[in-house]
Amino acid sequence: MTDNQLLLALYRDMRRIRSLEERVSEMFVRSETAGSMLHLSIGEESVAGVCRAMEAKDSFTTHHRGHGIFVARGAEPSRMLAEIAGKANGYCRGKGGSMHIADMGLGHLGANAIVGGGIAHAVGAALAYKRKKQKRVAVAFYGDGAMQQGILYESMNLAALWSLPVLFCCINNQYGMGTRVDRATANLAFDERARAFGLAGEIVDGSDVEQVHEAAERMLANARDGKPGLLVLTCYRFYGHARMDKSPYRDSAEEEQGRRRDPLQSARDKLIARKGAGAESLDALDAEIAAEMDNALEQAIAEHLPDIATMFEDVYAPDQPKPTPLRARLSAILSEMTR
Amino acid sequence: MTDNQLLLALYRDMRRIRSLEERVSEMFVRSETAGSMLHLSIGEESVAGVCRAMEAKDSFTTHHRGHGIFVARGAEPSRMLAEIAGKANGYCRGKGGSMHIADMGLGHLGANAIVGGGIAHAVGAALAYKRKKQKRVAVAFYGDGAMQQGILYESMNLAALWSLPVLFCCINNQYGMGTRVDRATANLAFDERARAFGLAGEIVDGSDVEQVHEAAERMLANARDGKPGLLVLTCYRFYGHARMDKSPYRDSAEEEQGRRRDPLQSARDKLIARKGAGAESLDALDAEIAAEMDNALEQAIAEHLPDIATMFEDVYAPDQPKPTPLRARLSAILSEMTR
Amino acid sequence: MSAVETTYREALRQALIDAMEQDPDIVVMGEEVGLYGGAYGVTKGMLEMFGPERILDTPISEPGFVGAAVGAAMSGLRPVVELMYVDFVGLVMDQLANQAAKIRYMFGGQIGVPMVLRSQGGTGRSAAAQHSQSLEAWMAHIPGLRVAMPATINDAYHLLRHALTLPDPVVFLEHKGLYTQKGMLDVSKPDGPWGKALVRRPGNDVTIVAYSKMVQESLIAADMLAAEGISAEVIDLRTLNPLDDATLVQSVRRTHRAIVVTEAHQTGGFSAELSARLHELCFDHLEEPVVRVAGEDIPIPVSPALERGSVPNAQLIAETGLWLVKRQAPGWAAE
Amino acid sequence: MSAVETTYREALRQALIDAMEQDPDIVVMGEEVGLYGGAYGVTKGMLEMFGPERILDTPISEPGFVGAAVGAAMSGLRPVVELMYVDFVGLVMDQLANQAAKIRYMFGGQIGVPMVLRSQGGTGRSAAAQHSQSLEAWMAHIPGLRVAMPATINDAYHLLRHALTLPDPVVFLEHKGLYTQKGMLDVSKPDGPWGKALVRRPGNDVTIVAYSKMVQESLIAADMLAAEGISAEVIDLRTLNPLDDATLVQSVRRTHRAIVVTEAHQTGGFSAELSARLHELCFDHLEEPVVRVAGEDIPIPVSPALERGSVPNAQLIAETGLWLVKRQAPGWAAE
Ligand SMILES: Cc1ncc(C[n+]2csc(CCOP(=O)(O)OP(=O)(O)O)c2C)c(N)n1
Ligand SMILES: Cc1ncc(C[n+]2csc(CCOP(=O)(O)OP(=O)(O)O)c2C)c(N)n1
Ligand SMILES: [Mg+2]
Ligand SMILES: [Mg+2]
Repeated sequence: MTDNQLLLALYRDMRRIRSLEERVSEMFVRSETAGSMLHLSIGEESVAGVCRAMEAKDSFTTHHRGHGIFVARGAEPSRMLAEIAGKANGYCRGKGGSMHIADMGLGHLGANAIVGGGIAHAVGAALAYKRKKQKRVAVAFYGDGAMQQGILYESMNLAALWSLPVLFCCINNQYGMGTRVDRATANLAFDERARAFGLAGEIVDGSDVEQVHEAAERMLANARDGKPGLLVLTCYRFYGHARMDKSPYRDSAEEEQGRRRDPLQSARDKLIARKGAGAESLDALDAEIAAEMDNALEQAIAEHLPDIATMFEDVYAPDQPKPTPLRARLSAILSEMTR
Repeated sequence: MTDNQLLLALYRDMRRIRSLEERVSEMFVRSETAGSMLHLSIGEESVAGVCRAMEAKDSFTTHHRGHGIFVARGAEPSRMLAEIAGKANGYCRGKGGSMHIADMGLGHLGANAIVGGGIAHAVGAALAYKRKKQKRVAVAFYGDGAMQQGILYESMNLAALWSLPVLFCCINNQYGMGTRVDRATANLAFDERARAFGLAGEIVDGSDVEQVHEAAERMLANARDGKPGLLVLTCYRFYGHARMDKSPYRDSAEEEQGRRRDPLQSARDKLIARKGAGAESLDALDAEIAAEMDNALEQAIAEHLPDIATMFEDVYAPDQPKPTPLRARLSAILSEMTR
Repeated sequence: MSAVETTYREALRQALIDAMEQDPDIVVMGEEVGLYGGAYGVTKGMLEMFGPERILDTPISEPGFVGAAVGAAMSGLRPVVELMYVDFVGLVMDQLANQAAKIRYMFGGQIGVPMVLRSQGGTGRSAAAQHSQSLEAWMAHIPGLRVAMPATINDAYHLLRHALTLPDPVVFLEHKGLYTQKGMLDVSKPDGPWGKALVRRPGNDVTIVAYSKMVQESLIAADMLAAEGISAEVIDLRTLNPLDDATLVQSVRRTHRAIVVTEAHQTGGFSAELSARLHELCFDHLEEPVVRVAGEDIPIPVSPALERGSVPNAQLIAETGLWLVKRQAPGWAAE
Repeated sequence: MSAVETTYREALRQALIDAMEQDPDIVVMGEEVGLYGGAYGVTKGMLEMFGPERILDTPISEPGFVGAAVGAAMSGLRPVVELMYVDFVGLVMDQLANQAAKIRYMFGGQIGVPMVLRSQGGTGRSAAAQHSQSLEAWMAHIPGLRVAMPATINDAYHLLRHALTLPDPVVFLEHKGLYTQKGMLDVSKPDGPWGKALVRRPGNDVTIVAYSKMVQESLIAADMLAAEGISAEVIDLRTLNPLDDATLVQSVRRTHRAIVVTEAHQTGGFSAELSARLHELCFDHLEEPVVRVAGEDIPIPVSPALERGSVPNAQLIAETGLWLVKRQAPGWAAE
């Protein structure tokens, strides 16, 4: 693949992410989502650089802002949106929702609503791969806020100590909810933290997807050889923390500047400048993707909600003792009465 | 104070630590301790260098191996031993024991049986001092094993972010139970971890109490000015993890070499070489301390055990609702029966 | 001073402000309590009022900052820590249960840990399995921790004020479904003393015991039951520790029937403690067993109808009451 | 194969060895499980047998390595994690209750987390407040977690073997006071199926329900009661989840009286769940309320006599039984 072909592919990945997130937002406006805890990854599309550098057999865990990562790893948009809407055919049968999307088929070991909660799972997956002599890498995606969770450093130490095929990927979008990263962090050089724990550490410009891809490819190769690392993508969270947050804690000048760090726009500009693609063909691509996502949205909305009885399924494996529904318990107690 | 006077004082502190620990061991052999979870700090006596550099108003938290630190901070040996024996007049009324000795009067905010459990308390104490504009420092003492607990890094980040007067003091005795530090740690340069989190970091030779004292003085002064740091004392755990552990996981050659890193012996040699004290006067000092500790031991053993009813006290403050003893509850239920 | 209408959220906020004005040692700390004003807005505007020395935004380091609060509480401050969701308490149970709760005891009474850990739980926002739980049973099992769960606007204020005078650690659990509810607050008149359960509605045929949001569901259920000619007494527990079983016992010995309602999972929930105590202490006065109406023993699903179905509501409480008192089995009763 | 005499510790060790020989995906991980052989010696010699790829000594990073076990369990391994003391579970409740327990559910049934978390609790070693607790109530409250607490040597082996075949996470809680106890192990003959409570001693006058070490105290109490002419039935719960209330109910409907015994603090403990269920399901068959004999609601003190006094023993169980059945009040009964 030439550089331009790669960049075009990455552009497509990123456009699909943004396009999907716009549909999530629209679905919320149309009151079709399950709840309002919707965290959009607009501005962070260059994670596609990491995702494309991964191999098909690699796996990953994500955080509450993980839609984009999963799209770039091959998610079916309609099933994602269905899950976000709490529908029966969503990735998790309408049980998990936006913050718990997972798909074992695509190596998605799960989004997580606990900040830092999924990081150690990637380490454990890597442990399994190493033990089973599979040449797979597990990638833990998470935000800058999770850089302050202790479990991350326990995980890093374990990964380095055991030479595990894992890549820690921090999406530093400058904010953890309303807290700018420098208000939560004494030393912003996150790469130093990685090195102090015996890992490789690199910080890359998240508005430059090629840079992200290049670093990810290198670090994934190292990880595959048992040299884990931390890759930090510096980017900007374009919108509020969750869909309804209007970010009153930051000013519009900052936002404007932040949104100039647009990985999508910069990829587009480069493609045109490098004659990798014409503006019209990119417009056509965008339109094609928009149609795909519109379609997915309508499909998700048309899907049906889960049957209430399914609520008792999946607590344990199907062949195992199940939870007793409350009404069954009450019946057992109270029907005694009418003796 | 001249260098020699200081070293003599430190020698005395260290001898008192070792002498006390020997009595703990003896008390165990005499079956007079409450349980066998007794962690001796022999080999780590140079913590006295940190303790003596602290001011009277400074406070500290310790870990399960904290006897020595407390002795160097002014503990009454007989009350310590009484607590270790579970006696009524022990520092904690026989409720805490070896792993939970504390004394608010001497600024001892508590030993802790959870590895890493007390570290954040020192950070919180420092927060209180800062807010109350008291020029006090809180010192968190803990072992190399706790360097792998996530809460330490959360605590370091908080301390650095808030510029708190706290000193992290890691006693690296090379072992966490049977695990040598290099089997638990990917990168042994713990000072790098501190710096990566925005703190000062220094590693000093724990067999040289003067070096420990010098570094501690400097780092405590910085901490007092809101520049927290991590001071690592490299030393060797002379004996087993707990009193009964015979350390089958390490060989005697290693132990022999480790025990050559004896801060007490090296202080003694230096004192004699520098004419800070003669061998006889040191012997006399040792004998005086031995007598003090023998005395403390006999006193502790002679003390009485707590009254069983005291068990219901101190769960809550004295003026607050108390727990209902089980027998009182049973009485309330069963005496109804004899209606 | 007389009562004014306000919200649960505002009442909590007012309690914090009034307490902080009186006690300079109170500091508020937690994620987003300052600039953001609290994830649920309870601390809105307080950073401006009290400054960053007393309203501390923390990094996302729950064990670290709860641990720091413990140390601060031992050193002259009275921290109010906000844990954004009670679901995160799994990260801090060591600091809560092994440290805060036991320090006074382990240290032989030398010192206490006067801190308040505020958090919120419950369903109602399709926030899924890790943001919708009711985990009070964990804390209520640990000696040394007081646990308060206000159901009313007036209690939100007064229980929090009282918690902020106590010498021991208090876990103060709000409900995400109550913040916007309106009601009367009289800052000069608590609903009742700390540690006392209150009869929120008197009745004779059955006692319904609840706390937090389930008090409201129980009151609606009592209305429904009244329409069926059943007089239900509704008792609000208010605090789980101290636990006022005397008030419950008094009621149940009179009504001879009881339902205990919690949003938390039934198995191993605090409803079991209440049921056990009532049976132990009212056995000879009971016509029928005390019945628990509680959350299903399943993680909370995200899809709204499933989420709603996983926890009790007024209808279910009323149906249970009707069955218990009048032996009218509901439609879902198994033959 | 016939029964051989061994210890609880050895039975557990044998179970791990036998399971690992059959299932190459089992790995053991935790602090000191390898070179040291386990803090209580359960994994002694296993590093030599299975090598460092399957017996993993971990750093002191409980959340990290329990989290890693969760991920490994999702990726083809079957980890057995040793948490040295159940008292440390406060560090890992997020990984246990929010992650391991809920992953199958949140992900719509796509995958399970077949891991076993082994730990040990209880008093008896003057190990003080942070090393002597019985915290099973926390785990038993969480849907998705199976909880086993073996009382006998044979169960130590067979319940662990069974746990190591299950598709869902199991919390397997041993008792530090049982490790050196001797008894018979028959590797070819489980005491009974997983999830089934067992009558350890049949009787007619009162049912004593217990698990873990309290089964033994209950059996001694039953002897004492027999001397007083009271026939006590002792039931061993074995697993708290699944919870076999049917066996308990059957017994209590026959004996008409029950005592539930746990070492854990009484308030909010699992004894409350058992009491609630028995009352709910046996109400009309009970002569007297089900009574809980449980740990005091205080942290565990270090001084040996206080420590012993803080938890139930055979004497107290027997006294309670005597009072309950024969109305003979013990000396400590309040007038
Ligand atoms: C353990 C935990 N603490 C707090 C929260 C609440 N919370 C959700 S997202 C978030 C901010 C996370 O910031 P970051 O990690 O940078 O991710 P981003 O939202 O920027 O993608 C917080 C505090 C949580 N879900 N889990
Ligand atoms: C959270 C926790 N995990 C494990 C233990 C068991 N444990 C007690 S001491 C110890 C080793 C600690 O090593 P280190 O921190 O180096 O202190 P040292 O014993 O060397 O003084 C361990 C694993 C514990 N008490 N707490
Ligand atoms: Mg962020
Ligand atoms: Mg050590």
